[in-house]
Amino acid sequence: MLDKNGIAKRIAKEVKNGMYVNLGIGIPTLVANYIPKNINVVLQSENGILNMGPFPFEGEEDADLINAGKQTVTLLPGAAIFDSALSFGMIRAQKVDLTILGGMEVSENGDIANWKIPGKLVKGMGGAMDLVASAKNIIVAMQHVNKAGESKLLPACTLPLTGKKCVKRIVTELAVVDILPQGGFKLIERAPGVSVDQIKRATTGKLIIEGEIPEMVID
Amino acid sequence: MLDKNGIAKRIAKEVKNGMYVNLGIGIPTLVANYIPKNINVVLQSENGILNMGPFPFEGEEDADLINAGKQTVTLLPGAAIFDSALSFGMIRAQKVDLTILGGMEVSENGDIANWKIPGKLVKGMGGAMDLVASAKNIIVAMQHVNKAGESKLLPACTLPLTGKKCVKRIVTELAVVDILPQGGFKLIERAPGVSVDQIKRATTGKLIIEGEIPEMVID
Amino acid sequence: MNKTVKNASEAIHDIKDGVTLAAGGFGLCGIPENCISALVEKGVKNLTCISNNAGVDDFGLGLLLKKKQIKKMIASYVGENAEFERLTLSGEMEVNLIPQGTLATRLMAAGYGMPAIFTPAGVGTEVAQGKEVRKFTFNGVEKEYLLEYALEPDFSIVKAWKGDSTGNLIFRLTARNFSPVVAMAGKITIAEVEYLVEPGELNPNEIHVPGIYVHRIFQGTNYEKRIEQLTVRKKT
Amino acid sequence: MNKTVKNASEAIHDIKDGVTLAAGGFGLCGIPENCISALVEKGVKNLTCISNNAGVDDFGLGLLLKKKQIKKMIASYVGENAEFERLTLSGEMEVNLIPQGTLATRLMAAGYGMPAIFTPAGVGTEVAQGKEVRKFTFNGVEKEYLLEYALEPDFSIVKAWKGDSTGNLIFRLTARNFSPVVAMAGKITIAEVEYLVEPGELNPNEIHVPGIYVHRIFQGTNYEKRIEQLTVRKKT
Repeated sequence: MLDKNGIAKRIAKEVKNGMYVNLGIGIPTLVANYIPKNINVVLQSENGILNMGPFPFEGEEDADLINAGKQTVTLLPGAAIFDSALSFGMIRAQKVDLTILGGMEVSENGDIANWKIPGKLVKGMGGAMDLVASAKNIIVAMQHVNKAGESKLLPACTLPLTGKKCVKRIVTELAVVDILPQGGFKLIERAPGVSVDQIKRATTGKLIIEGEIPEMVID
Repeated sequence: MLDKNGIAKRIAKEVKNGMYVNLGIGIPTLVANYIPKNINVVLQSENGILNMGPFPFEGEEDADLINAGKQTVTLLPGAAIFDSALSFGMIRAQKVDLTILGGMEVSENGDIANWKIPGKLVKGMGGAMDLVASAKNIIVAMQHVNKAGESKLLPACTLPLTGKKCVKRIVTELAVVDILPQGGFKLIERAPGVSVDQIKRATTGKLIIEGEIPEMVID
Repeated sequence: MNKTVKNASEAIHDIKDGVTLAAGGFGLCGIPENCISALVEKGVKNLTCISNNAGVDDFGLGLLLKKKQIKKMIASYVGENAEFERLTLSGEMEVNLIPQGTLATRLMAAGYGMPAIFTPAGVGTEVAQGKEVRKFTFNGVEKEYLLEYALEPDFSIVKAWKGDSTGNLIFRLTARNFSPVVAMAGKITIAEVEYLVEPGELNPNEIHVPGIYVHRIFQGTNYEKRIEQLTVRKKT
Repeated sequence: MNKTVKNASEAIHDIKDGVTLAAGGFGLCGIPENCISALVEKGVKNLTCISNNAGVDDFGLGLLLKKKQIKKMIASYVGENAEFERLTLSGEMEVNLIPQGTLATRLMAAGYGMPAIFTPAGVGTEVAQGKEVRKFTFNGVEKEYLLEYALEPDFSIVKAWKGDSTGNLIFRLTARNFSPVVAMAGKITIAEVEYLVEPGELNPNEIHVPGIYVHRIFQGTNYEKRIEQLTVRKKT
């Protein structure tokens, strides 16, 4: 079973040379730490950065330079700053190759819910609806089950949707799962030490298992 | 009767302190020479300039700095450069207070035709359709009659339209004429030495004459 | 074209109860601190505020929330604010949450004279309720888009890094964020700047918002520029 | 992310017969001189060209016209070109004239992921023929708008003043014109620059086109930068 950093490490393997990538808040942010040094990847932050760098050194933070999670960050050489309209323009125009974000629920046809729990205070969707409606390639980083032990990979989402038929792949503490175009969670990899049965039990939606399911190779 | 510079001088009196003004090619360009020095006016050129200045001094021309008529120009202090999309954005958003352009025909309900003569080669409408469709205030600078002696102020345009119901005022070598909201050319001023009868004869569209028509005061 | 006014209170003198007011900024980054303070002091009420966020309890638009000056908030994310939570749950304030890109683009639409735009954000979600859906093929794929209308605030308030007296604005780093589109959307736009300079001092190539969009400008004072999430690395 | 290619001929190697090609520039100002020369040399045919203008007889896109490489021209004003006149009148070339602002905005729409936009330009004229007309209230006035679709060229070619190897572009003065929206619209965008610099040399605040929109970039050579209408004052 993977911890958060393990999930981030596995997702980092999805990031290929030459990609422009948008990382959501939470586990997705950790992915940046595990992108191989030998490939060139540009991070986009939807508040208006391309070539976003790591957190600043202590004392070098700049109130005018934050990421979409409002954290102080830095710029890498080749950085560009732009306004929010252009930022979402390039997202809608599908210039961003890969979006990695968290999820509360994903359905077997690729719907995602991650912004609102009825009865709880709504904080807002931020840029998530724009990202999921636009991205060519969306990977969701999340726990396979919620705190109550219920599967988050469902036949249909029960929470209000963020977007429809958009998720391509899910990476959890237990598995890598793809959403098939015709619907269904196709099991791609098991986390180290996790059995197919464990994954089956944790998945309420239709799980498709074909042949031997390899164990993830991370590191 | 006014010459081209006379028409430009009369139109310059329409330009008020604080206005953003777009000047078309031809007579409208001459208007810039007669704007009173004691008022502040900003000229917009739709290829992407605010605070456009006069032609450069000999030898100081810059191939990267032209106006919408492709003439070399200069910038005044406070100038801003922007792309064509933002330029027409500010035009459509009605941030430009006054547009002055030439015309081939104007109808008594404010339609204008100035881009195409059937049978002749079509050069294109450039920015004229955007300007006339968007501007709050449009003044047309043109000759009252064409070279064949026919009126250019008509009940309806005979040439393909550039825009509908958009012209507010026309200044010709003979007169200043307003387009009434309900339709009709209302005679506002006579050019020096021109009689109301002369203007009547040169106007095919419905000319409305109320009371004494003053002679223009220019200079 | 000198648009300089003395200070924030002069700049906002005609912002009255009940108007729609858009504010630049993302979180607390690049917010018009001086204008917000002046609005708190003036005590205008029943504002409809358009801003990506709603500040924090004791800073940014949170200051207007605390004094119950906001009737309705149009935003994309309002997480960092306990007072906001209280006002919403008690029904004292109306909230309209819209996707961040939709918010930015609807403001941009106003500045670009486009009455409406199409966006895929929110299709198939509750955001789409009551909205017109239309299919288009774009980038080789047919999908559904929502028709969304331009947001045309009565007033816009933004903070820029540098500005000249004709209203040209330049922003610094991610303090740019929503501010250019907010500035371009306002029927009346007020800019406060860290450095107010003379016309000719800004490079015409580097202007982010041309002065034609700005109606009043003033030299701001006492910028706090608070950091919401300080994240740093240790020097090794 | 190094997008540098050696020269124009390498940059345009996959521009094939029949593609749609957008070019930056206004008149002869800011045109991608090197790319145009390489396209003439390569001899690709049946191009659909999107550009505000069509050059002059012996420069700019006029060079492609002269060699009959353009099947269709989408432009707003093509006045300065006798060869263009001949090709149009003889039916050898198709021409689609559209309002300048519509052209700019349709290209922008592609770069902003907007499948269509609304504009008042051309309402009630022959430009509106066959197009959807819709009423909106904007800026307090109800009027009619045309629905116009995004222009999505297969390739875009632009010339910038400065660029870095990641594709960030900065334009100089009115050589900016259509070039940013052309650059943002292309499925493949090629930029030639007067000064190619290393990442980090351009100020991130001053980028006109972020590198994400640019696929190939090269150091241009031998810029002629011809002036179409030299207008000067005498020093007094």
